[in-house]
Amino acid sequence: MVESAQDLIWLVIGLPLAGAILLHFAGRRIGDPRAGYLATAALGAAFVLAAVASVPFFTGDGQSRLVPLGEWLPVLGVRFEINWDPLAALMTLVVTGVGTLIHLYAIGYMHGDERFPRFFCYLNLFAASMLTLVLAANFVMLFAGWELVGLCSYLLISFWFTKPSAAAAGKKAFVVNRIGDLGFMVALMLVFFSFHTFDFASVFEQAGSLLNEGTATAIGLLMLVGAAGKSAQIPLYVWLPDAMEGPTPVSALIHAATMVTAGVYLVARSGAIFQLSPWAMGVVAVIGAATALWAATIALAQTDIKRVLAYSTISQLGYMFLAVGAAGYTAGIFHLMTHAFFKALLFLGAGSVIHGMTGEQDMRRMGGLRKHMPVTFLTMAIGTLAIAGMPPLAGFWSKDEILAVVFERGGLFVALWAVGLVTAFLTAFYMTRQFVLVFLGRPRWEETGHHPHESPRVMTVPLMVLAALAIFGGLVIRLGLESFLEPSFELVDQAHAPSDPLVLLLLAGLSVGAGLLGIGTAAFVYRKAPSEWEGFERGFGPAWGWWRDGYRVDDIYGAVVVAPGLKAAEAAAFKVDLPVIDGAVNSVGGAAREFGFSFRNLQTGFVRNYGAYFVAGLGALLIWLAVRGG
Amino acid sequence: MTFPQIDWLAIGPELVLAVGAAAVLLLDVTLRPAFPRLGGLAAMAMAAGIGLAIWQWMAWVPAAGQPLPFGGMVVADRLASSGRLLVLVVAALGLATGWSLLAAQGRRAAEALALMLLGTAGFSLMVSTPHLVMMFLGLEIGSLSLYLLAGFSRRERRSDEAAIKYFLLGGLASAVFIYGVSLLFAGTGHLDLGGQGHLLEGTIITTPAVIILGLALVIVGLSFKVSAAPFHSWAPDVYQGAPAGFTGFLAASAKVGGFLALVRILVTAFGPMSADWEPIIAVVATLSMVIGSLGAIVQDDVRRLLAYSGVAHAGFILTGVMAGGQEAASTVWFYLAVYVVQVLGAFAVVAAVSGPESAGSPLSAYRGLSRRSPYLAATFSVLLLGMAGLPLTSGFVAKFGVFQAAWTAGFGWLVVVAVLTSVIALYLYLRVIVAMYMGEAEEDLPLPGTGSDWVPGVAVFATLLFGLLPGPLLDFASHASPL
Amino acid sequence: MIVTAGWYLTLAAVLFLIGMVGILIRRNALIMFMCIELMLNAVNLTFVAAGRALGTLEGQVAVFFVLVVAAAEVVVGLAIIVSVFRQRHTASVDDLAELRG
Amino acid sequence: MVELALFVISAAVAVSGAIAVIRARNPVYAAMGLLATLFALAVIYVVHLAHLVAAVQVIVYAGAVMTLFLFVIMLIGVDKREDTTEQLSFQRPVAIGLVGLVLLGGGFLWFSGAWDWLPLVTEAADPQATNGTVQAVAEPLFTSWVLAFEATGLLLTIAAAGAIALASSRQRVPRSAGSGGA
Amino acid sequence: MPLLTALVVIPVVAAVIVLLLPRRRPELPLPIGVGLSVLPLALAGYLFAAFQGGTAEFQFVTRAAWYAPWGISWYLGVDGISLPMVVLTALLVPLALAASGMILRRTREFVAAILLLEAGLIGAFLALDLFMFFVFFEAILIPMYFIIGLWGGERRIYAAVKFFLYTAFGSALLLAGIIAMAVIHSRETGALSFAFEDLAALDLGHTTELWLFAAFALAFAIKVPLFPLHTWLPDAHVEAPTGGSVLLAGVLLKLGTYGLIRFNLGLFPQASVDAVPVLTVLAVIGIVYGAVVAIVQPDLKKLVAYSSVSHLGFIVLGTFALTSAGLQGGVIQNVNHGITTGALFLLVGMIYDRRHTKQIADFGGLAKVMPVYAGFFLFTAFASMGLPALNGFVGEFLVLVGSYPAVPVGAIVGAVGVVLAAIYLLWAYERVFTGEPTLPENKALIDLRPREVAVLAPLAVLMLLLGLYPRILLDKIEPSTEAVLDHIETVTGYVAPEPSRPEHLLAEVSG
Repeated sequence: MVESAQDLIWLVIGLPLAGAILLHFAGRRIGDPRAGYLATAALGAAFVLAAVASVPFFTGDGQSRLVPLGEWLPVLGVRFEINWDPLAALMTLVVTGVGTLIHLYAIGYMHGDERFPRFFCYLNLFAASMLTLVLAANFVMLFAGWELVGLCSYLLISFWFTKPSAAAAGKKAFVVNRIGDLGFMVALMLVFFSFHTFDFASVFEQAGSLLNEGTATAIGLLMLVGAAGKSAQIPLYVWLPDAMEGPTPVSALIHAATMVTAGVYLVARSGAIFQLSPWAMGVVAVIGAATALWAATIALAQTDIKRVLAYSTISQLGYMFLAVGAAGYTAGIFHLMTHAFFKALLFLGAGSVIHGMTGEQDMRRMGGLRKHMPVTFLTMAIGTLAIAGMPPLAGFWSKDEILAVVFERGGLFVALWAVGLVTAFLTAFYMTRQFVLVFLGRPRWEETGHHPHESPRVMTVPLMVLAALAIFGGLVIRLGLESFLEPSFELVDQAHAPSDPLVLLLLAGLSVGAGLLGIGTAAFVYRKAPSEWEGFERGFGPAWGWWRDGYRVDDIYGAVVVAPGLKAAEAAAFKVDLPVIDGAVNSVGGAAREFGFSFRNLQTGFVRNYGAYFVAGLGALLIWLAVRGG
Repeated sequence: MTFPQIDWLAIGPELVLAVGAAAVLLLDVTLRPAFPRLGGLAAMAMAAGIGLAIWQWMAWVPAAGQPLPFGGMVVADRLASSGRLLVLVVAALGLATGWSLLAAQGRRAAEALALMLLGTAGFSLMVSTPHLVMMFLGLEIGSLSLYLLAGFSRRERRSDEAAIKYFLLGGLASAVFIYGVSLLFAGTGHLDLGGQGHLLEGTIITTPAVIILGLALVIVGLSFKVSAAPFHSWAPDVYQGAPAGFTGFLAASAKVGGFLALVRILVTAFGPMSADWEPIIAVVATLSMVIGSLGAIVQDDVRRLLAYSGVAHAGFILTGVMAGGQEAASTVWFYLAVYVVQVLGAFAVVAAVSGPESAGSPLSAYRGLSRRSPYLAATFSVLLLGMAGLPLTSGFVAKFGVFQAAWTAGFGWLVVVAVLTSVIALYLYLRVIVAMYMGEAEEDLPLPGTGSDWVPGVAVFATLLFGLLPGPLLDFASHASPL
Repeated sequence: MIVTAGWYLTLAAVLFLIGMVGILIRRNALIMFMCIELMLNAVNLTFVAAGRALGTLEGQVAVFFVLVVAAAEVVVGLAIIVSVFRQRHTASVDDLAELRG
Repeated sequence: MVELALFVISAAVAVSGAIAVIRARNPVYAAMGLLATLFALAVIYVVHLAHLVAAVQVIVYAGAVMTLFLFVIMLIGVDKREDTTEQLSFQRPVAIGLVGLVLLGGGFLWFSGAWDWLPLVTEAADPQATNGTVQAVAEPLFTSWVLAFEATGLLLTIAAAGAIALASSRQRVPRSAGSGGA
Repeated sequence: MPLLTALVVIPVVAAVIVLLLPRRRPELPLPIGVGLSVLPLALAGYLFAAFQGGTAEFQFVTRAAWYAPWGISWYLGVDGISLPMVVLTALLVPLALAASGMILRRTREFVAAILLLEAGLIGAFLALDLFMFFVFFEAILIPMYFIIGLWGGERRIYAAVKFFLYTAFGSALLLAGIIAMAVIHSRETGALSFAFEDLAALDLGHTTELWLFAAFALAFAIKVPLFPLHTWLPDAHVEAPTGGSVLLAGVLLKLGTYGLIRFNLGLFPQASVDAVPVLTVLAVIGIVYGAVVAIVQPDLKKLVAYSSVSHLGFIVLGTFALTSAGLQGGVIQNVNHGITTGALFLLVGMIYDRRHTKQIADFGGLAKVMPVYAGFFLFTAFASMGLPALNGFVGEFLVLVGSYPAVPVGAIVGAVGVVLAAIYLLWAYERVFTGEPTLPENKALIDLRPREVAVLAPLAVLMLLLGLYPRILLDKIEPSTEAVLDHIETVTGYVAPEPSRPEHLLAEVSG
């Protein structure tokens, strides 16, 4: 049964894809909510299939398998081929598992939307694309999935396209991702140039022998550019906050749990290349740490419930980059998984709040929702604690693992570890701030006429399942992950946490302490009346404003990149193309006409002039004949 | 005293034309028949001439060394017979084009017909004689008839102007030509070209300066007749001022006569001196192509435009002359055959649009022609595209032949100039097409019409036929070699 | 001093050029026409002189034909000039410049 | 010496006549100048033993052609003195310059190549061979040149027909001020 | 009648039939034209099916002397490079006709012009005699000129004349080059010949070869159009009617790239190698420049036109990388661009038919009123910007990966064009389709009619098919492109640093 499940592994992609196709052509007829159930069922079935197919990896005797599906680009040796190994299996389980839950949730969340079936069509398509990405056995197929998830991200962010901000956000996400993809694409050129193949197996096996350090650095950094785009790292993270324009399940699924982790997956998958270049690894780690801190500070000052989560996601992704940059691939993947659980939970919870508040997203107009939305309150509390790294919740295990691994690397990495620690504090602070502002304190929404209510079962059930995962998932995975992933990382030298239990304990204590400090501070400040915590925020002076505005990076990009770019394009089109290039062409025609007119002027109508031309021609001819020497 | 060999068939076409002319004139004063009969008579004479020319072509197997008929005043080679054929076809189409114009001349129709017939005979002699004085006579017979036809209109003041300009400048050019002949005579002691290099055989001079001078003058004189730049300035004015019904005949016959005579002179007599005349022809060809193309693109009158285009075509044909030898004769003949048919067809359209006796055909009158007369617009377009040398038309084949011959002879640069100027020239043809198809007529005046609407149709048929399947005509042309 | 053919040919050339100048500088059509006659006469002189130098009669025979052509040209040319004059009352070619451009 | 004298005199007359043609204000004077040139050339033809040509020159040219010219001059107004000031800008200097160009080019060619040829031929020529008596000229004219001779018929027919056509064209044109036909 | 001859002749016959339809039945020509144009499509389909992959030989060769003394013959044949173009042409013509319902004046002439254009295009792709090629190459200008000039927009005359003259200028030098080659052939062998294989076998000498290469390349570069010779294209596209634009962008431009591959590479191997720097640099400039200029175009058609400049730059880049992948990418990108840009022009035409404007600023929020239309547009836009699984990716990816070894900087800069494509297409999409429809004219728009969907659907299917299963073409293309490269290698000894031929790379590294 397991064997045949692995043979049928293409169905993991095929099921959601079939769902998408079906919903595309017959969605309207299937209708709301059946379309949602259909999509959920498709992805759920894929989850079951994947689970069955990955049983051997759990038991520890699983062999990685390549399942060829067909030729694609013969001249490059590119096939459609599935690489079924533990890492892929793990990612598949996360994508299908969390995805199924979010699908289910979305049935409730999107209920009543006139394009309900289309939404699920896109969700299914996204799942298929994401699974293509993680199941790819070569870089081109991975790149295809990579681009396709970008497409789905675009479609889903701008799902409510009549809202100009949503449409713009979708475009921004795609374009910024494309900029990253440029790096990825050049990396692929280099890969092919160096290896004459795109297949993971041969590339990674030969990496040590065929790549020199320079090329490895180049490939690594270029891949990092791509990964930074997809995983919203500095400097390409700017699309992710805007992506919150999309429906909340989209934010949860794509912009928290799955798609954005593709960059981490890519770096982890390509560890065999990265490890050839300490330099590239270092850059990955530094970028990760910087992003973690940078985004965390911005998250501090956000007032939009989803934007807090968005910056939090960026920050957590930074953690993962820090981990894989420090060669802690397993730690990175671990955090990827736990983050998927609790961040999906948080997003869905936020969505539940938004749903309950009929669209309100400003935390300053919330407060005291605990009574009205008990399930959401509880699950969000778990999520908040998890992300704050409180033991024994999932976040604690993975974050602790990352910090430990980084610390163990020593040297520069200790500084990065410190950054991580600060970030842990900040994370705890802003998450608690959010939680308190939303659920505790006095309601600040009564004058707006909202009537908060708990969400329907179809939404709360996924919340509860995710909460359970956020509680127990960490420890469970912690126990088996390393050996589970062993076959996938056998080509790379992993960094490990310190073996000294005392050091481990100390590190854990520090990170938990940082978390507790953050929780405590935030709880203390934001339990008070709005005027007081507003005063607290003002106390930071201009810094708070910078954080609130995300360091005005969008404005800076607008002024430094977009505006000059547009100006340059306009100059090219209207100052170069029309007047210069086309002008040159037309002036050739104009010159011909000028000549023509001058001949016309010679044609005076006076016959004696004509005679003169005749004689002139004759004379010139004779002179020429004489000169050339009779 | 040696009597020359009298071979009436050798001058059969001219004889028929002369008899026809005489008959027309005599009948006119005696029986005074209605025009159609006189015209029919002229047409029959031309038809008979065509038949005789074809017969000559078939009968004369080119062979050097045979005594020439009439003491060397005519030559029985296939350049002559195919040249005659061309002259006669031009005449027949010219007659058809001018039919309504002739019919409107009343009593003067007979004179006009006689002028056409005799002029045709003149050009016919011109292309079939190896004797320079005879050539001059033929040239003058033809030219005088053209001067008169240019000024034939009784309504148009500008017709007179055209005639006197043509006459004075033509007289100058004729004088230059015959002066050149006299210098060649002084230099060589011969007046007949004979066969290859014959003219130069008897020469006793060591340096051919006088010959070069004479040759240059002869070339200049003939360049004038074919309206090659810089000796072209008469052409726009004359084409514009002459009665529309005669302009095609006027434009085409002078070109046929001039070019075939030029080819005969250069190829047979002066073949050995090609290094001397090639530069002259090359310069004249370049100037013609450039001036013709550039001058044409700013014209507002279709006839002036066609005149300049004719200048450019003269340049293209001269490019073919550069090939030298047999190749020059056949490519030039083919080009002429293709071009004159198109020119006559085009002027038939002009006559139909502007009125057969009109002087001037402003481009504005062609706006929206596609609606007023789809047939004329379509045929004119095809003919213009043919003149432009676009593929699928005979014009392309002709240009291609000329270019290829010139390149083979080593004048690649001239071919490059030619292809580039032909792009410039393309614009002028497009302008007319734009006016006909894309312009709106200011007022929907009925067309004057000529009743010769079939002429453009025939020209289009020939243009497309020989554009798609030029083989037979090319084969025919390949025989058009001088003795 | 022997008068060689070259002298005559030079004289002919001078006459020819004078005729050419005349065509360019005179605007009376009749006089321009006379200049053409002048040029044809120069041609005749060349034929005769060259014929003598070459010892052939061909030159003289050729002169006949040039003469005939000149005569025919005169008839045609004068007819055209008269025709123009009748309509426009001028024999000046400078007044005939409607066709231009 | 005789030939030299005759040459000098007749050349002087011919050139003077030619200059008169292009300089005279009155067309009649111009015609007289042309007549003088024609006679001077006739003299030279006689010197060349081209008797028939000389005779025809006098009879046809000086007689018939010039009469025709004078006739037309009378017709279109003998009293009209041409204003010889040049109206076309630069026409006159340009004309002279251009003809000078022709002269220069032609002369250069002429002297560069042919100068050594002319005396040579003069020595070799047999005067009797070119004695252009009527009989001598008539023989080639009616044998080897017979076709050209016939062709002149076409030429004259054209001239006649053309003149008639042009003359008749104005008969019904009311604006025509002239009377009668040529 | 031989198959290939029939492919050329049938459209001509169809055009004549259409022209003979009664003038008083203006509704007839279009459906009849569409019906008749299915015949060549069927033949092309048969040709595609019957074409033997795995060989570089010309197939279905038919040859008959046209004028023997000049060595010209009616000489047609098809190989892997021309086959896709023929099929593409035959496919796009019925669609272009079917989308021309708004042509109300002179319908007969329009349909006939399109059919004649088809004959010319197919002929040019099939011709193996350079004279014949030139005839078709040039003859195409005439129907296209009328299509733009008679049924075009405001400045149609300017655009038509510019198009005609500009391209004729290029082909003039091509003609000179062809004649020169034939003459050289006659000097070497004593007889003129215009046959492709005869001329390819000539030993030209380096200087001559460079000159001839330049003449050919200029003609084709104008047609492509390669920067900076592109300015006729936006004008022609903006003014041309929909059907004309479709064929212009879809097929006509490909004559340039096809010519570069077939003739420049085939006839002048050494010069091609020498010209790699020049042409790839121009191609890369064109990629970026065309895309940058496209961003700020206010007119949808102009935007698509400039995007063509960019996309065709990829083809030239791939071609002159002289690697297997690059060349295959170039050939298949010919087809891809024909399909996607053809579809884009169809789409712009459909909205133009409704609103009589193509200005982006006149639209907004169309996705709400025309969801199906918006869907097709977005789909095509993504195909055009090279989204994997759609056709554009296959070509561009092959080109980029293939050209990297030969011209690394070119490939990298060229990849920027992919980013820019996303910008101009998505920004245009945003402005046209998203937001609420504000203008009342836009609110009343009707979504696509079934007939229009039927026109677009085949193209959309092909985008997907070629994106996922490009082998359907690549397998037929590969032997021919390999043969071209082998020819270059045998003649010049030049081998691009070709990753798919690792032995060369290794040899280079070790040597």
